[in-house]
Amino acid sequence: MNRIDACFQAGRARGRKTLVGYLTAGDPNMTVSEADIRAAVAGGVDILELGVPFSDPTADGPVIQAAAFRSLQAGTTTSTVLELVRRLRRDLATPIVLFGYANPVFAYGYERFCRDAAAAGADGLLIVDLPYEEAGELRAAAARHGLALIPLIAPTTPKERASMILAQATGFVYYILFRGVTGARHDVADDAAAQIQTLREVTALPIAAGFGVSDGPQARAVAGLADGVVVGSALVKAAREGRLPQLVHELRAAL
Amino acid sequence: MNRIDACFQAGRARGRKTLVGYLTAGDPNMTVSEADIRAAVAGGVDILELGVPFSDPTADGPVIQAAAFRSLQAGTTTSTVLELVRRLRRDLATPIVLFGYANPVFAYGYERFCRDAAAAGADGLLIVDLPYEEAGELRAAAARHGLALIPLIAPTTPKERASMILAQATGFVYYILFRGVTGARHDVADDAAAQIQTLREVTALPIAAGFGVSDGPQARAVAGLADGVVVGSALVKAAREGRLPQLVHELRAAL
Amino acid sequence: MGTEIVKVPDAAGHFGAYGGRYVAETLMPALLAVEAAYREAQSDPAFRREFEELLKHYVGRPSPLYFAPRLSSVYGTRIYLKREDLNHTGAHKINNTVGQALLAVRMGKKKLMAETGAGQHGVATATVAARFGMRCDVYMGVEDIRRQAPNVQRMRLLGARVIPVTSGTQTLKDAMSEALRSWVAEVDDTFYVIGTVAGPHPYPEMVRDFQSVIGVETRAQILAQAGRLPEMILACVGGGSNAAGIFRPFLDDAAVRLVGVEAGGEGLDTERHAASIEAGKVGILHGSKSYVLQDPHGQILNAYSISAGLDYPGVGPEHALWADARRVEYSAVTDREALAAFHELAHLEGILPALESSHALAEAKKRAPKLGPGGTLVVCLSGRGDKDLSSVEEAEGL
Amino acid sequence: MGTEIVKVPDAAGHFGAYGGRYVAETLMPALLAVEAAYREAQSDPAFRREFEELLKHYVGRPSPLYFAPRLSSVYGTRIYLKREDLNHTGAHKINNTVGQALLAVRMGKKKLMAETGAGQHGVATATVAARFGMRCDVYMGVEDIRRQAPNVQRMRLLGARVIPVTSGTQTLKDAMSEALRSWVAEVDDTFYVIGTVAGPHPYPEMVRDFQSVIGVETRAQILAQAGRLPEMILACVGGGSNAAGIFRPFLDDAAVRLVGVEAGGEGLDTERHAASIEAGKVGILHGSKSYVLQDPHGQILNAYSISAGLDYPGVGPEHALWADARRVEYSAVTDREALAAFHELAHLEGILPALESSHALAEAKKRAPKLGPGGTLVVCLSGRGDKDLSSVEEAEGL
Ligand SMILES: Cc1ncc(COP(=O)(O)O)c(C=O)c1O
Ligand SMILES: Cc1ncc(COP(=O)(O)O)c(C=O)c1O
Repeated sequence: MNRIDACFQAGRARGRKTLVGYLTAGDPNMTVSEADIRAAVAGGVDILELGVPFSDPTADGPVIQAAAFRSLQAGTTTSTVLELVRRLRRDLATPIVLFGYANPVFAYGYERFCRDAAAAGADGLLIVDLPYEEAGELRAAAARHGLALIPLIAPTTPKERASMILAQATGFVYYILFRGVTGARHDVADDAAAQIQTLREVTALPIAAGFGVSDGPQARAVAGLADGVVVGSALVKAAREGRLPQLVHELRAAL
Repeated sequence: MNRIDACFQAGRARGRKTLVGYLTAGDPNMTVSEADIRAAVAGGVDILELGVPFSDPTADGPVIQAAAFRSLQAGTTTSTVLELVRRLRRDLATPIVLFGYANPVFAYGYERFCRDAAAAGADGLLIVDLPYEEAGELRAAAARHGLALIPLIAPTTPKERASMILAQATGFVYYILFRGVTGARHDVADDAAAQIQTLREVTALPIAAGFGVSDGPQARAVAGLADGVVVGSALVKAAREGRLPQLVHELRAAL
Repeated sequence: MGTEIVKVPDAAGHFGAYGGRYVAETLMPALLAVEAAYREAQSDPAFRREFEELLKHYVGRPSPLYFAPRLSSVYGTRIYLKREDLNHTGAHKINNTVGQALLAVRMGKKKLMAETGAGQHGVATATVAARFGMRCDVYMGVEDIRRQAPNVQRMRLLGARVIPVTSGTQTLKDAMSEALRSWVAEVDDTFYVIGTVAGPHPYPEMVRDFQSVIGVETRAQILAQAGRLPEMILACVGGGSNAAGIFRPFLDDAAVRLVGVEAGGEGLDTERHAASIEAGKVGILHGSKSYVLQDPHGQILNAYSISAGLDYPGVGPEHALWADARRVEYSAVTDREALAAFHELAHLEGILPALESSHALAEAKKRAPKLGPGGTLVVCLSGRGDKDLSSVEEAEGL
Repeated sequence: MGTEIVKVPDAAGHFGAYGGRYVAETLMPALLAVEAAYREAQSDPAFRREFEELLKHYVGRPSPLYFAPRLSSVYGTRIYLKREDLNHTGAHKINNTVGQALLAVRMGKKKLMAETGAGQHGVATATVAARFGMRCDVYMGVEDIRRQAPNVQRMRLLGARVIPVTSGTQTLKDAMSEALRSWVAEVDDTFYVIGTVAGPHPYPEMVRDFQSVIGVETRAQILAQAGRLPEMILACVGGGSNAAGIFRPFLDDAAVRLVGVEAGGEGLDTERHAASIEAGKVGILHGSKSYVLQDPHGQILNAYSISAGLDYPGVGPEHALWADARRVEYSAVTDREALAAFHELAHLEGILPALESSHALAEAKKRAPKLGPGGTLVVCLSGRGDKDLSSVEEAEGL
C-alpha cells in the first residue's frame, strides 16, 4: 500500500483526522525551509504538501504568492525541490505531495518529472491549474511512476463533473472549502457538509478539505466533515513569524 | 481748402515731402501722450496720425500693439481721444487723421463719431480693417461731416481694385510699402516705385507711403517715390525711449 | 423659413446685417483669391468627389447617429447623438480642415496656418497639412499652450510649428489676431485655415458648407432610423461651426427646433462667460460683423469658459442672423451644468464627451421633459472628451 | 489551407497542441458556463444583430480601409490602413468588449471585470460596463497605473474601479493573474472580460470571433477598392487579438501572406523584448498552452516593450498553431524601429498610430520593397497614438 493510503488508514484506525500541511519549498531559502518542514512533520503534520514555487501563482492568495516569490528569489528550481524531497525521504516516512502549477512541470517534462519525483520519494502530485480535461498526459505519466494525481473539487463543481473527475482519481480528494484563492478565512461554508456528502456518493477516496483553515477551532469544524484537513497559508505565515511549532501543535490537538 | 490738401500743397510748393507721423493716443497715458504729440509736431511732423487704441489690433506689429495696450490700461476711450483732438486743435493747425479699427468706431456710432470728430477738429479717418466694400456707411457719414476717409493700398492690391478704391477717395492715399503688419523693416520693396507709378495713373490724390520706415535714410528713399512718408512704429518706440525729438529731426532733415 | 436666411451670404459675404469682410486692404486680395478658388471648386465635381472620398476613408464618415438608450430614459425623451467624436482627430473640426486643405492644394499653396485655442483645430490643421505634405504653423496663446499640453505635442508630432502668442490675453482671440497679422506677410504661399464659421468672407460660408455634412448625414440617418424628423436639434456654439453644420440642412424644416448652446461659464450675471449672442452686442471682430462680447467703448472683452473650444468672445455671423430671425434659439449653460452632463454621459453611455459638447447635452436635459417620452431630439456630440481630462480634474480637484 | 488550422478550436478549446483550459477547478464551472452561453448566443440571430447594431452605431463601424498615398510612395508599394484607430475609445479592443458585455448581459451578470496593461482594454471594458449599466472592476499593475495615468482617469470617469495590483512585476501579467484570482470569488455575478485571444477556452475563440469583424470588413473593402486581395496583411501581436481578427477571414486565401509583428523591444538578442513566438518556448500561462517567455525552469519572464499593449510574455494559442503551420509569418520589430514608423506615419499621413500598431508599420516598411509599386498590402492600424504621447516623449527625451 502506498504511503498516502496508509496514512489515511492509520488515521482512521487511530480515530483521528489527517492533518495535511502545506509549505512552499525553498521559502525563504532551502535551508530554513527544510528545517520548517521537519518541524511541521515533527509536530504532527501527517501529509506534507510541498509547494513548487511558480512565478505566476494564479490560484494563491498573498501569503503563498509571497512565499513563492521569496523562494524563487532564493534560487529554488524544480530540481532543487526534488533534491529536497530526496533529502527528506532519507529519514521521513511522511507522504509527500508536490503541489504546484503546470508550467514548471511542463517545462521539466511530464514524464521526466514523474520519474524523478517518484525516484526522489514523492507520493503524489497536485497541479492546481491542470484540471481533469488537461491532465491526461500527466495522469498517465504519474500512474506509470506510481504517483497519485490528487484532484481538486470546488464548491462550484457540479456532481456530474465531480463523478467524472473522481472516477480515475487516486490518493485523496482535495475539497476546496471556499471560493477564492488560498489564504485564511473565518467561517466554513454552510453547504460544505452537504457537498462533501455528495462527494462520498461518487468516490471511496479519503477527502481532505482545506483553503482558509487557520486555527484549531476551524480545523476541528472542518474535521467534522472530512477525513483530513488541509492547512496552507496559515502554516506559511506561522513559519515566517516563528510560530510554526505552536500552530501545528494547536491544529494537531484539534484533530 | 481742407487742412490735408493744404498741407500737401504747401509741401509741394516748398519742394519738400510731407512727413506723416503716427502716435497712439493715450500712450502711455493721456498727459505724456499729448506732450509727445506736441513735440512731434513741433519737430516737423506735417500730418498727425492719431491712433485710437483697440484691444485687438490685427494689423499692427508688436510696437503699436503694446502702445494700444498701455493706452487702454491707462483708461483711454474713443471719447478721451476726441477730447485730446479738441485740445490739440486749440493751438495746432496740423492736419489730424484718426487711425483706428472699426469696432470702437462702430460702437460709438459712425454718424456720431464723424460728427464729434469733425467738431473736435479732426480732418480725416483711417479705419484699417474697413476696406472699401464695408466702408459705405462710414464714408457717407464722413462726407457729411467733411472728414476725409483715407484709403489704404497694399502692394498686393491689383490695379483695377485700386481704381475702384481711389475713385471715391479723399485726403491722401496711404500706400503700404510692405506686406505684413506695422513695424520697422529694413529695405523698401523693389517694386514699390512701379506700383506707386501705377497708382498715379488712377488718382490725383497725394500718395503717402509707409509701414516700416524707421530712419532718415529709409525715409529719404521712400520720399523719392511718394508725396509723403508715413512713420509709425519707429516714432512710438522713440517716444517711449525718449528719442522722439531726435528721430523727428532726423526724418524731417531727410525729407 | 423665408429665403432671407437660407440664401445667404450675399455676394459680399453678408448674412443680413452680419458678416462681411472687415480686414486690412493688405488681406483683401488674398480673401478674394480664396473666394474665387472656392467658387471654382464648388462647381467642380472632382473637388466634391475628393472631399467626400477623404471624409469617408480618412475621417471615417459617415459618423454614426447613435440612439442613447440609457441617457434617453434618464432625460425622459428619445435622444440621438451625432457622433462627431468618432472622427479622425476626435472632433468635427477635421471636416473643415480637409475641405480647406484641398482648396489650398488647388491654389498651389505650400503651407497652412491656423489659430487654435483648445488645440483641436490646430491638431486638425496639422493633420491635413501632414496628409498633403504642406508645412504648417499654428498660432496659439501661451496660456493655452500651457493648458493644452497634449494637443501641443500632437501638433508637433504631426510636424507643425506651434507659434506661441504672447500678446493680449494670450488665448484664442489673440492667436487669431496674430494669425491674421502673420498671414499678411506670407500670403503668397500660405493658406489660412480658419477653424470656425467666423472670420472674413468667405470663411463663414465655406466652413459652414464643409461642416454641413454633419446635418446632411443626420437628416438621412434620423429619417432612416426613427422614420421622422426630430423635434429638436441641439449643438454647442463657440464660433458656431458644428452648430451651423448640423442646423443648416434643417433650416427649411420649420417643425424642427434648432437650439444653439453657448458657454455660460460662471453665469451670465458674472463677467466670466462666453455667451456672445445672449450677452454680447453687435460688433466687428476678426473680419466680420456679428455678436461680440465688448465693453461700451467697443473694446473686446475676454471670454471665459471651462471648455477651451467655446472660450471666444465672438460668434459666426450666420448665427447672428439666425438669432435675430428667431430660427435658432440660443441658450447658455454654465460650467457646472456642462460638467454634470459630461459625467452623466460617461456613466450612462460609456462616452466621454468634449466639454464643448457637454454644453449641448446639459441644455438637452433641461428641454427634454417638455418633449416627453414620445419626443425625439438630436444632440451634436462635436468631439470626444479625452482632451479635457485635465480640465475636469482641475475643475473638480480630483 | 488545410482545415486543421481553420476548424479550430476543438470542443475542448484546443488549437492543435495549444490552447485548452488550464485553470483551477474552482474556475472550471464558470468557464463552462461562459462557453455554454456563448454557444447559445452564436446560434441566436438576435445576439448577432444586437452585436452588429452596436458595432455600427456605438463603435462606429465599419472602420475605413484607407489608402495611404504618401506612405505608399515612401514605402514603395501600395499601402492600405485598416483604421481601427477610429473606433470608439480609439482601438480595436472595443469590438471584443461589446461582444463580451452582450454575453454578460445575456448571462444575467451584474458586473464586469478586466485586466489591463496600457489601459486600452480597461477603458473599453469600463465603457461597455457603463453602456450596459454594470459595475466594473479593472485590475491594473501599480507600475502601469503610474505610466498610463490618462487611461486610469478615463476608466474612473466611466465609473469603473481601478484596482491596483501590487504583486509580481506590477504590470499586465500580474494584473491578469490577479483578475483570475478575484474572479473565483465573484464568479456568481461577475463576468470576466479578457482583452485578447489568450486565457482559457472559450476566450481565445470568442475574442477572435468578435474581432473577426476587422478581417471581414477588410476583405470586402479591399475587393471593392482595389479589385483584388492584397499580397500581404500585417498586424502587431501582443496577445494577438487584432491580428487574429484581421487574419482569420483570409486564412483560406493562400496567396495572401499574413505577417504577425511582435515587440522586439531592445532586440531579441537582449532580455528586453516581448517576442513570445520568436523567442519563447511552449508553455502554460494564464489558462492556455502557447508560446511563452520563460526561463529554463518554466518560470515566466517579464516582457518588455515600449508599447504597453504588447508588453506581455504570452500569446494567443491560435497564433502558436499558425506559427507552427507556417500559415502566418512572425517577425519582431524593435522599439526604435516602431518609433521611427510612428513618426513617419504622423508626418506622411497625419495619423498618430498607437505604438503597438507602429510595429506593424515598421515591418511593412521592411517588406514593402519586395512587393514593389505594383504590390498591395494592408496594415492593421489597431489603435490611435494619443495614449502614447508620454511614452514617446519619455523615450525621446523631448
Ligand atoms: C469638440 C468641439 N466642439 C465645439 C467646438 C466649438 O467650435 P464651433 O462652435 O466652431 O463648433 C470646439 C472648438 O474647438 C471643439 O473642439
Ligand atoms: C492599440 C493596440 N494594439 C494592439 C494591442 C495588442 O493587443 P492584441 O495583440 O490583442 O491586438 C493593444 C493592447 O492593448 C492595443 O491597445
